[in-house]
Amino acid sequence: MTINSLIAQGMISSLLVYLLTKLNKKLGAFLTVLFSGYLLFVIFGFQNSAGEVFSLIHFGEFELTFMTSHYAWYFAIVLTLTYFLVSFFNPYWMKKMVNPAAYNMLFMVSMVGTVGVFYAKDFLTLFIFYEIVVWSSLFIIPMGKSRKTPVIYYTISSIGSFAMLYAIFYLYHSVGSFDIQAVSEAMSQAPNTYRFVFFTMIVAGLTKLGIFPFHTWLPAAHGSAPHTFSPVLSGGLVKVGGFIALITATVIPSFKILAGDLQLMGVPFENYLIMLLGAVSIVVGTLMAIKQEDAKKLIAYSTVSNSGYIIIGLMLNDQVGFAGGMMHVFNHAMASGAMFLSFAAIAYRTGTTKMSELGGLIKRMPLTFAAYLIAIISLAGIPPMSGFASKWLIFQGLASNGMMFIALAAFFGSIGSFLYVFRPLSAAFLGQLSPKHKDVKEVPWMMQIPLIIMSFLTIFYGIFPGRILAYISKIQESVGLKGVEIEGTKIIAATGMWDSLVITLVFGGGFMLAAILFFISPKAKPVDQMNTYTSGEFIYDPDHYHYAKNYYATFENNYGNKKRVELFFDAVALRVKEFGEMVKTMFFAKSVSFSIFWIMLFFTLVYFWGDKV
Amino acid sequence: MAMNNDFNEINLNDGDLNDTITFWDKLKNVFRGNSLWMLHYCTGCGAVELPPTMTSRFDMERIGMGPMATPRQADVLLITGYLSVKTLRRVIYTYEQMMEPKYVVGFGSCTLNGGIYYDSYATINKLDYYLPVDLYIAGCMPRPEAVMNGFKKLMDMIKKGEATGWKKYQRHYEDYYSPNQIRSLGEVYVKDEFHE
Amino acid sequence: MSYLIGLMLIVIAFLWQVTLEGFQRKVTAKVQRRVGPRWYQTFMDIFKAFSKSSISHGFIYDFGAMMTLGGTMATVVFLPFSGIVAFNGLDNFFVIIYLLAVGSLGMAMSAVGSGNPWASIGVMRALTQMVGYEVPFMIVVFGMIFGYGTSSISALVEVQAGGFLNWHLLRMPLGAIVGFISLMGMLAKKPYDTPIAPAEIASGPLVEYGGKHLGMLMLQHEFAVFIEVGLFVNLFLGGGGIVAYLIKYAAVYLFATIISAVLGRFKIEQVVYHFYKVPLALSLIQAAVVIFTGLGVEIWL
Amino acid sequence: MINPVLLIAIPLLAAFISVFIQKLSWVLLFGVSIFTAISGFFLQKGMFMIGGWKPPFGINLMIDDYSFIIIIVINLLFFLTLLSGMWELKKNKTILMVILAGINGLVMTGDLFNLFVFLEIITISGYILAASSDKYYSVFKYLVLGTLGSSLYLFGIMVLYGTLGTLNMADISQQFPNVSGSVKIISLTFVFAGLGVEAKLLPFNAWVKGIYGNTTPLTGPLFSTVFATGAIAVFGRIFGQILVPDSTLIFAFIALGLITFIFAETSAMASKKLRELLTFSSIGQAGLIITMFMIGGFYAALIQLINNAFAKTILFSYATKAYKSNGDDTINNMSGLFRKNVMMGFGFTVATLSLIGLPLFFGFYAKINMLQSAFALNMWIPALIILGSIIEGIYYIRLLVKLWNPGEEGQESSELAQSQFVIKNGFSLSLIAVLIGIIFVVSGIIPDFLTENIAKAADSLSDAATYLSTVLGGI
Repeated sequence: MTINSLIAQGMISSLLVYLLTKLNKKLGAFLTVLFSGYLLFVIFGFQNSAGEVFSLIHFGEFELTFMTSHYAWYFAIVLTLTYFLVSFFNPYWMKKMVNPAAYNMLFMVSMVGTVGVFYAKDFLTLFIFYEIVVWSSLFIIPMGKSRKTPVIYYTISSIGSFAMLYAIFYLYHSVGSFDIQAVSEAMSQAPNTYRFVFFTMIVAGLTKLGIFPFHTWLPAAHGSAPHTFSPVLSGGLVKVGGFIALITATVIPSFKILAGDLQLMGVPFENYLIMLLGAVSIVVGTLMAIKQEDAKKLIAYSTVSNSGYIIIGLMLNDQVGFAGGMMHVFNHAMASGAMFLSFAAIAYRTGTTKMSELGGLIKRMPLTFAAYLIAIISLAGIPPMSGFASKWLIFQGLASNGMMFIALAAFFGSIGSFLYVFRPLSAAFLGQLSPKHKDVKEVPWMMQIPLIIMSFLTIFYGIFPGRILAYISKIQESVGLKGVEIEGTKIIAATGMWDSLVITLVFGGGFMLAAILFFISPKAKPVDQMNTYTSGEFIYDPDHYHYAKNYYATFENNYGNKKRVELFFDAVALRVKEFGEMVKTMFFAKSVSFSIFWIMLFFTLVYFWGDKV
Repeated sequence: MAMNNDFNEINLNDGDLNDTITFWDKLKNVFRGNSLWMLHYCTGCGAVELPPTMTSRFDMERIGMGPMATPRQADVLLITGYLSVKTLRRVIYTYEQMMEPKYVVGFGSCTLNGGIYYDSYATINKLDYYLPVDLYIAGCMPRPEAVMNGFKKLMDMIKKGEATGWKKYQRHYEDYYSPNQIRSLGEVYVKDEFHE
Repeated sequence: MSYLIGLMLIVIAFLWQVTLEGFQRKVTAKVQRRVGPRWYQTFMDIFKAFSKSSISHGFIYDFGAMMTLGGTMATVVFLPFSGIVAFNGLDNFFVIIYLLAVGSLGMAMSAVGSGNPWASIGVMRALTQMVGYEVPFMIVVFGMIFGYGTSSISALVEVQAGGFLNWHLLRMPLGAIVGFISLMGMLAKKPYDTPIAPAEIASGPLVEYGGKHLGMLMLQHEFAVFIEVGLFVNLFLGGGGIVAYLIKYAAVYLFATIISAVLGRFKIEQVVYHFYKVPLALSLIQAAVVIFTGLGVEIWL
Repeated sequence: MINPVLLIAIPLLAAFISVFIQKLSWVLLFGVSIFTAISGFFLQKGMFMIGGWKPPFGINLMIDDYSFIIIIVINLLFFLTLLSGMWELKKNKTILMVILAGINGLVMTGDLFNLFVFLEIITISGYILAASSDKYYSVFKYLVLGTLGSSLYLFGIMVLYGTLGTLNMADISQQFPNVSGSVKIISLTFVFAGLGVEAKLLPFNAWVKGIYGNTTPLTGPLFSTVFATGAIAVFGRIFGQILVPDSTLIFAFIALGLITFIFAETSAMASKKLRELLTFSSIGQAGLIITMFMIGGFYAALIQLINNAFAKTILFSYATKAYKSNGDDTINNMSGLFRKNVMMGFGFTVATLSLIGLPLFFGFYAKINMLQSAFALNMWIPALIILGSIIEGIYYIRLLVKLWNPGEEGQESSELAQSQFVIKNGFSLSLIAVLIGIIFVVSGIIPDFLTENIAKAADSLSDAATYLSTVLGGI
């Protein structure tokens, strides 16, 4: 199987899925599961392939080609895995979807598109598939809760993608080739061109990752997309931005080309600027996530924050931090995918994702709870889940370079993540079970599969992060960096090491000790959750007795409630519209005399400067 | 309002309630006797005697006692004064939320016989009908010295295994405490959170 | 072998810290002109708690209690204790900080699992406070890690060997001040005892605990104190031999106690505001001094 | 091989006949339209003298690769317009045949005054057709501006005639570089302004809003595709080949084109009615294509011209149909309308995405070509093109999202919130929409099968020498 035929198959089968879904809703949805599994399987076979070239089609005078590489495989496998796991939810949502056939088709198209992005040999192919991913995901979002957010998504996304397009053609104009390899070689002679291209091209990555100040679309779109697509958006498609950043800064080796530039804390100032943006988005994402009432919005803001970690890691371009950033791509895909999926499961059963309307669901949906718990432990970067490995590497990378302001943001985001990940746990799963949800059941077995697999992967790679890091070190070597050092389960950085297996064993031992202590003590008597200390007062209504609204009100008071970036973008949009209205009144007025005036003005101006001809 | 003669009298001290039998029991009682955490249910004027008992003047902590915020953590329920029917319900609820072994100390004459409120329509006279009181501290009000003395006595009782009110409550709940409680409280109709 | 040393460390931590807890209560009492409890009072309290009956509000209530104690005991194993390191080279600062968070998470989960809103409020306050104290502390240590090129705590202890002039307390005085204020926050001592404020929210996360659950949480608290004070002693006072370590430990702990004995309690937003005003600024200054001038690491009077 | 004269003569003849047999006039109209649409493909290339006078003395028709492809496109578009507006023909059949003759002549003619005549024919027919919408004030405005434009154009060629003594395009293009600067400026600006009125360039296009904004299923596609394509093609011919402006003046024209593009796109962004939005989009596209002609990117300009023309056929047909069926075209009231006619929705969506220039559709090929040729000039023009594309994308996506997904903001999208609107008589439109949609997708993946001829046309436009030798070679 080759990449080009895989993509052709994907495009054709997306049409097939559309027709099948028209015939039978469930059948089409099952086909998406089947095909995404097949795609995952085939992509998996490319694990060790690098440098194989496949040609897709001639596009006018250009040729679209694919090339396998280690970094492409890594991203592709993360994405297809996310798509595959999420697709298990599809069959159950067909009844609730407004346009299931289109949903399934676009789901497939965007999945195939991501593979195309990662395996692109040249920038044109990359851009084509990037845009395919954008518009195919774009049309899924309005099937959810909002008709405005896809427009915001498209606006910010197109700012990024068109900036990239501009950079691509600027490169083509100056280098004469779209080929990434050729460009990367040519750039080493032309740091000035590269500096411009770096900033214009990375905007695409930043917008897709949701880095400040382009983060506004992300919570809006992820929070209001259909429940089954939010995990793909957050766990998967955001990583496409990471890939663009990787291409811009690492595959085209910024650390070599810009070595002559001003170096800030060990990296070129260009990279440092992007890292600062990442740091700001960590802080903004964290602060905003803390105060969301809707669980999906909360997870979406946490994505903003975690994208900051990814971009910081990637921009470090060193042995340790880069590996951390790359590994965070996987960790965040699994963690945020699982978080979104568990809330999709809740929404499937209860019909809401508002935390204040939920509560106590652990008794009804224990498996969903377990998946969510494991995901948040990983997202908060607590051992022994896989999230700790990547955060540890990023911290070490920052520490060895002494980037204290970025470290400040990273630490703040890391501790702040305890706050926001805990809130849905507390408000939706723990606490009092609302009488409304007394008869809620665990989700069907097919929806449990992805939750179980994601949890398993999170734990497995938490205990053996070396498995992923070994592959990442291959990637690092292929782009000219020093590979991250691993010894068995020990992960070694210049500034220290840790052993994931030992931590797990010690934690397990501690837990066993505590359990022994627990079980030799007198047995506890189970009581109802309403039987709690209430100063002797009698409580009858679990809904009123559930602490879920304004959870961190006291903390939020410290930083207020102004969405300044959103307001700024709104203001810009308003100005554009006002300008349009002005054009309408000035050039398309009711009276003809206006246009006579303009025509006269045109002639006057031309004749003023006419003598210069 | 139930009068005293409405209550059926039964022998509450039947059987052997002393739990200091084995070595482990004795050891446990040593710990329990040396660390008494107290939940004070301050209904009447008696509460004013507790701050000097806790703080520098008499320093309750030196014998291993301390105030606790919730019944789950506490060992002793200290009832410092008269109980109206409405507060009795709360006291019983609070008592039932405590962890066994748990002890009740009646504080002042109100808990013994109603004190100066003995003929009020709204107060109960004898706490022992409703909760198994291990120790009464008589007086109106008892001085902090008396309080300390009472606690010391309670500790001795615990170490000897004589403070067995909680076992009485378990054993005679059905035939004694529960009927007494219901008789006094009547049936409660629940309207909403704040109205019964 | 490492695991046995770890077990030994847990036992030492238990005996030493619980004893010291008694002394601490005694010292507080002395400051307040009381007699105070006997030194073994805390042992009594803990054993009594385990002897009592208990209630369970469901699976997560029990599981969280086990997780919090287990996580904290696991952290004890990784902390260097007067030169004893159970796992050589693995005593990483970030590992300790984040493994300690397992305990906090377990407690938070268990407490909220009880269904009592006071527990939720207490957890909310505890997490909010955590955002306050962790960041300045981590920034200070970040400076150290950059300065010495290692994040292993025992390595950071070694660089302070050779006399008290090499202690970070004197080499990085601002950092030490921040570290101490953060330590007060970590220990939840007044004025930072907002999360457990017994008179406000009925002891917050602990509101529903009784019997063995309470016993386990008390144990967890003792272990956590052992780690937090131990971190300060290792990072700023240069660790030392067993006797020196224990003396330093006792001094730090009792000093914190004396300060907290005379103070009132902050509101929770004041806690965050307070930590982000002076300590954070000081920690940034300290880190900047270390990173940009090397003062305190390479250059020293 | 078909003589190009027939493309003008037969419609005119048919128009004449139809005056006498009104009942069969629709047969004549469709017959003529089908004939021209098919015969466009078999047109004989080369130069044709009218009346036996050799150029530069007589009038000639010129069929090179450029006018060949424009003829095909225009006649196809005209046929599609008829299909889309076949319920609106009423008494306009004769006029339509005249327009067909005029527009064919406009594209093929090799004489500047002859061009003026054809221009007058179609604008006057346009006034009549536009008046069928009962918006007489707008039509009056069109009349005033159209007349002004024609007269400006006439002034321009008068100056040229006075200077060079000829009106033949080939002859003028040969002699034009040698005339003095001031004559160049005067003649170029007059011709530019005159054609600018028809080509909808910014200061000259005040009429467009009233006319395009109130179109019917017939006039909508007719004006926005057939007229627009013809006018822009003539623009390209004259300023790309015949009267090539000097470096300074060309920047004024390019600036005007780009201003038109950006300004019109922002106006479209501020529009709430579908037809008004499409109107401004058309103006913007005209500005963009003219800019491309001005900077010499003929290939890109032609691709975008064709892309825009076919896309706008569907968009305008749909918009005018929706207005016709419901008496309203406010976008907010149309939410979820595509759910009722998926085929039209498909065509509309594909056309829109192609217009924005998203990959997998033909428009993307146009966009990369535009950027390529813009980058050949400098770095700012591509930046402005991209800026305009972003704005264009935003309002089109907003439109598509609204039309596909019914539902209150903050609620899950559901059929319950669907608009009450319906589309009547939509069968032919569905057919057109699907057909063009499929062509857009296929040519978006494999553009080669369309672009071969376009490339030839662009070559012929930039190759003035061949044009001269073809026309004047006979002397």
